[in-house]
Amino acid sequence: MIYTDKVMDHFTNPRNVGELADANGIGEVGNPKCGDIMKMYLKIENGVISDIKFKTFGCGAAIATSSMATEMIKGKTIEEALKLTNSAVVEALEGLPPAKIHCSVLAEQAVKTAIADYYTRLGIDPKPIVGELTECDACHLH
Amino acid sequence: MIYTDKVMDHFTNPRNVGELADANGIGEVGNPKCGDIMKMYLKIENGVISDIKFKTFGCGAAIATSSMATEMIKGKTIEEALKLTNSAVVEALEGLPPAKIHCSVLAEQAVKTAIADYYTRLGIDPKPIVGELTECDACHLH
Amino acid sequence: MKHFVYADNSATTPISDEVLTAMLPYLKEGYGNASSIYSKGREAKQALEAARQTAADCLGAQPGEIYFTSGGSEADNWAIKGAAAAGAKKGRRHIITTAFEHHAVLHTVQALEKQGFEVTYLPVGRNGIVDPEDVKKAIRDDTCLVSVMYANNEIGTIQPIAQIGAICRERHVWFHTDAVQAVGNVPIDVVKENIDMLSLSGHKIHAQKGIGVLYLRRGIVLENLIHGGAQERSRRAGTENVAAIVGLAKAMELACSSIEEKQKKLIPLRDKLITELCKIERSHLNGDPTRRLAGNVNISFEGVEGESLLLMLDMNGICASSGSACTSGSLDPSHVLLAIGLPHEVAHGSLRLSLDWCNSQEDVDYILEVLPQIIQRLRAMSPLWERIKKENIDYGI
Amino acid sequence: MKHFVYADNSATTPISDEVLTAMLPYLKEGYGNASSIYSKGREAKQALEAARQTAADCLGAQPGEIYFTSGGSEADNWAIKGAAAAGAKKGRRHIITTAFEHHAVLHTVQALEKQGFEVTYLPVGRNGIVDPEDVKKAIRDDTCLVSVMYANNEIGTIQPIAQIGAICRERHVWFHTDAVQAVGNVPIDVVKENIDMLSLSGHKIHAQKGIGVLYLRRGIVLENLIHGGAQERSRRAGTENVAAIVGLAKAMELACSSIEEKQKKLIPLRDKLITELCKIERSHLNGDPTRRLAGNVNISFEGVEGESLLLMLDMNGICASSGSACTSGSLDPSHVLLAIGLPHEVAHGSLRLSLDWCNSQEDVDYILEVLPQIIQRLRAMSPLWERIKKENIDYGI
Ligand SMILES: Cc1ncc(COP(=O)(O)O)c(C=O)c1O
Ligand SMILES: Cc1ncc(COP(=O)(O)O)c(C=O)c1O
Repeated sequence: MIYTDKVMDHFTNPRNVGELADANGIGEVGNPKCGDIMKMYLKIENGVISDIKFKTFGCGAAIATSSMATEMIKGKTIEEALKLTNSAVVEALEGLPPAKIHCSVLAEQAVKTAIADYYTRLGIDPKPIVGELTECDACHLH
Repeated sequence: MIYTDKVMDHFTNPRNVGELADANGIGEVGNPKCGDIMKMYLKIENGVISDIKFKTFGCGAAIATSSMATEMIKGKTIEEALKLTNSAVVEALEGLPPAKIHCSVLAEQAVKTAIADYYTRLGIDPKPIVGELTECDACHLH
Repeated sequence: MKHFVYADNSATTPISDEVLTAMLPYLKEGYGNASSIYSKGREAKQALEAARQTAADCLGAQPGEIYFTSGGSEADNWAIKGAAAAGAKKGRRHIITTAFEHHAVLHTVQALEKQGFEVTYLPVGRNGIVDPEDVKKAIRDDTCLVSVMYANNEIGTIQPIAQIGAICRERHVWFHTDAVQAVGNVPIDVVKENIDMLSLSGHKIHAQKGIGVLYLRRGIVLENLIHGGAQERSRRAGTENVAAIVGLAKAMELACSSIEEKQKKLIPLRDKLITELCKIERSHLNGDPTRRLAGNVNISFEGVEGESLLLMLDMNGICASSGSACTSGSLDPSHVLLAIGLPHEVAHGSLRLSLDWCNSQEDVDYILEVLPQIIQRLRAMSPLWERIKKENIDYGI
Repeated sequence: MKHFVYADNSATTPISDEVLTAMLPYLKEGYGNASSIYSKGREAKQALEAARQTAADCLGAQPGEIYFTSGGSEADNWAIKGAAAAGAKKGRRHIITTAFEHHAVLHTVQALEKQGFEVTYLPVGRNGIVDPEDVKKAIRDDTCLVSVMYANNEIGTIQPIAQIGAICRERHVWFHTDAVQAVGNVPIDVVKENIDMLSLSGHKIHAQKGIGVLYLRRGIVLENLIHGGAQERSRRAGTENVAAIVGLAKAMELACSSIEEKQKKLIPLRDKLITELCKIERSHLNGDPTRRLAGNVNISFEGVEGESLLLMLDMNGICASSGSACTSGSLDPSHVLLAIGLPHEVAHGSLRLSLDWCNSQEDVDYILEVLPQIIQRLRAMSPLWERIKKENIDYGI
């Protein structure tokens, strides 16, 4: 597996690492058994993601996609953030090895899960807005 | 296959090559299909092999064993010549590759066949003296 | 200058100067085909047969029992498929191996399972060592092969091969051992240890990649894996790679004559690493602490994922591995670590450091300087680590 | 100085300077395992994939269709056994090949015959060329594979591969060609020629021994011959021999870009040898005079035995072969020469001279000076020659 310079940059210097004490939307996806957990902390103000942090347990691509995803939605509206696709993350990273595409799916899901949590906290059913969140099936345990 | 120096010497400078116009015992063994024919010419005087020549169509080992066999029995009595075994030829050549041992058998048979011819020409049944001469079975045609 | 530490010698090793020097004449003017009759061919043939003698001597074997192959994987495939085919002819379709073999063995027996063979995978326990008693119990009347590796490639544990060999000989079952990681690290005598078949690979002992040996005890006849020309006494076709073979023989000679010296050098380095790294909170040594290769360190760090650990080590000039090199790109944690009972989440966070002649006390010190910081950094951004600490998770290892 | 003429380039070739130069970095500091994640490994991987691209380009293939093997023999075995196993799953157990394939093909199909496959051996005629009509006629509903070599290794005849490819494609039968002798001598385009599988070997084109390629058209999935690690997209296990692979790619690049130039150089030399040697009494050119490799001369001399001819040539510094190099030590005459209808006694007296870049007009002149004398000398001591002359034997060739 060979990562692009962009991936290596985001792996080496991940943007927005950490936790947000005052987060009002938190999403965690992945499974330690699979070797990937992403946790995103959102601070949403007036429908805008004013701050974002992440913590990731996972491979280089998992860390880099988390970092890139946070960078791509920071300062964006919820609507814009919900449009973030895994392929946009892959593209922004100038590509990922085929075996690592699932990390970008995880990053997309982490964002959506955090937004869903934001709505849930507000007493709003997130499903009509965020859609159904399915378990990532990239990891097939034997 | 790697030949000994002795084999290469007898191959390069074979002793007693040619025909004997006044031969009184000639033996030919082998089969062109197998890639080996040895023909020996003996001049026998007073029970002694006073002269000997050979012609051989065959591999390096075939030529070397013919040459060595002629050298080993030249000047010897018939009795002594009949005692020549293929392994004595192999030993004198300081060894032959396993796949080439059959050449030494051929050389032994060529000598015996020539002596048998000598007796036959004299009207003497060679069998009790020389023994049964069987076809060499080293070459198995498919 | 940036530090560079190559600590992945179980993945592959550089060709040593002596080996390359031995090879070069055959990469250059000594190019003759060893089957050719003229002097250039005969010279190649002589070099080939001298190499065979050397290889045999290193194993306590006879030259006629040595077959050169394209590496450890081919040797394993040939031994196992060949023994299975021979067994099947006598109605014996049961194979015994272990759960933590190299994939060259595991995937081969799995292919045989699809063809109707039955395979028993022996457990290896938390210490990564097969119990000979388990072999004894597993042997059945229809067992055609026992294949147990000599030393494990990930956790370095050394198996009781002589005992297993004695059991198999007594029961008249062929015994194969994948000794790819053991050669040059452990003295091997195929006769004393009752080994019927043994695989080894050049690139683990400073010879070229793509060359190996299958030792086949006199009397064991296997169907060819590669049919064709009459090379290797008609049992392994293909124009002989004389340069690589001569190099392999030189490498075996050097490796097998310096085992003690190597152990003397590496064991203190290994043990220093183990001692210091095990001081890191929630770290676990994998495999028996003493019955292991002199250069092998394998430790799991909870809450950390192996690939990012390796990448950070690489950025600091340290080459290491996590799981075996062959399966990088895979999402699955090492089958070896699962076999010794690690939970998936811990197996993911494992590191193998494999030391060799090239390594020094300075390397060890440098690793000990860099590695704990990396672990700390990764744990600081790991939600799993957060959870482990918060919930005080006990993986029971 | 004594003359030295290497005229056995179909047996093997020296590694060229360019190739060795390309290899050396990977025999030295570039030793990383191509499956390793750190930079030393990634660099090796990059070199490997660049080599795959080059190899693909030379054949008109895609990189994903190139599998590196340990040589021509392994590639042949894998293609044929793999296709047979795939065929058997669909109840197709008939294979078509020719009577004059290399042993890597012939012995493989013979092994399959023992397992219940049926094999049709197509005739090749006195000129050593397969008639595509014969292929067409031989194909049956249960045919799973047609394997016809691209150029014969003994008599150098080039087969109508594109026509055979078209027939096989039309009938939906997999087509394999052993192109070990053709690569670098004949332009090859696997797509245009409808080739499904193609074997080649490095050491015939100035790369190392022990490295080769199996081209597998996209969509063709064969059971592994060598199971194990995930190398070669999980289809051929074993740590990649990066040095040899990089060298092979360089060799293919050089060979495939200089085919015309090579033909321009070698055909006049070849034809001079053929013309002059055929002036020797009772000598016979084997194989088509023009549809043959630019450097191949194969002539039978009645009344002479091949091995002694070769030894005498060797004593004069000339390296040549009789039959193929792989079977020296055998007592049987070449199956190729028998397949084109030579009687045994004539087949025994055959000589192959195979020319390449290293050869010159002077070499040809020297051969023409030495060879007739040797023939004369051997005939003078040959009782077979005596008989041929006396009985004026006509072998009808
Ligand atoms: C036509 C042909 N096929 C296959 C081979 C086998 O190739 P290798 O020696 O690389 O296994 C050869 C040469 O030996 C050959 O000439
Ligand atoms: C234990 C073991 N067996 C087999 C192999 C395969 O050897 P090779 O890469 O030479 O095919 C390896 C290394 O890759 C190994 O460590």
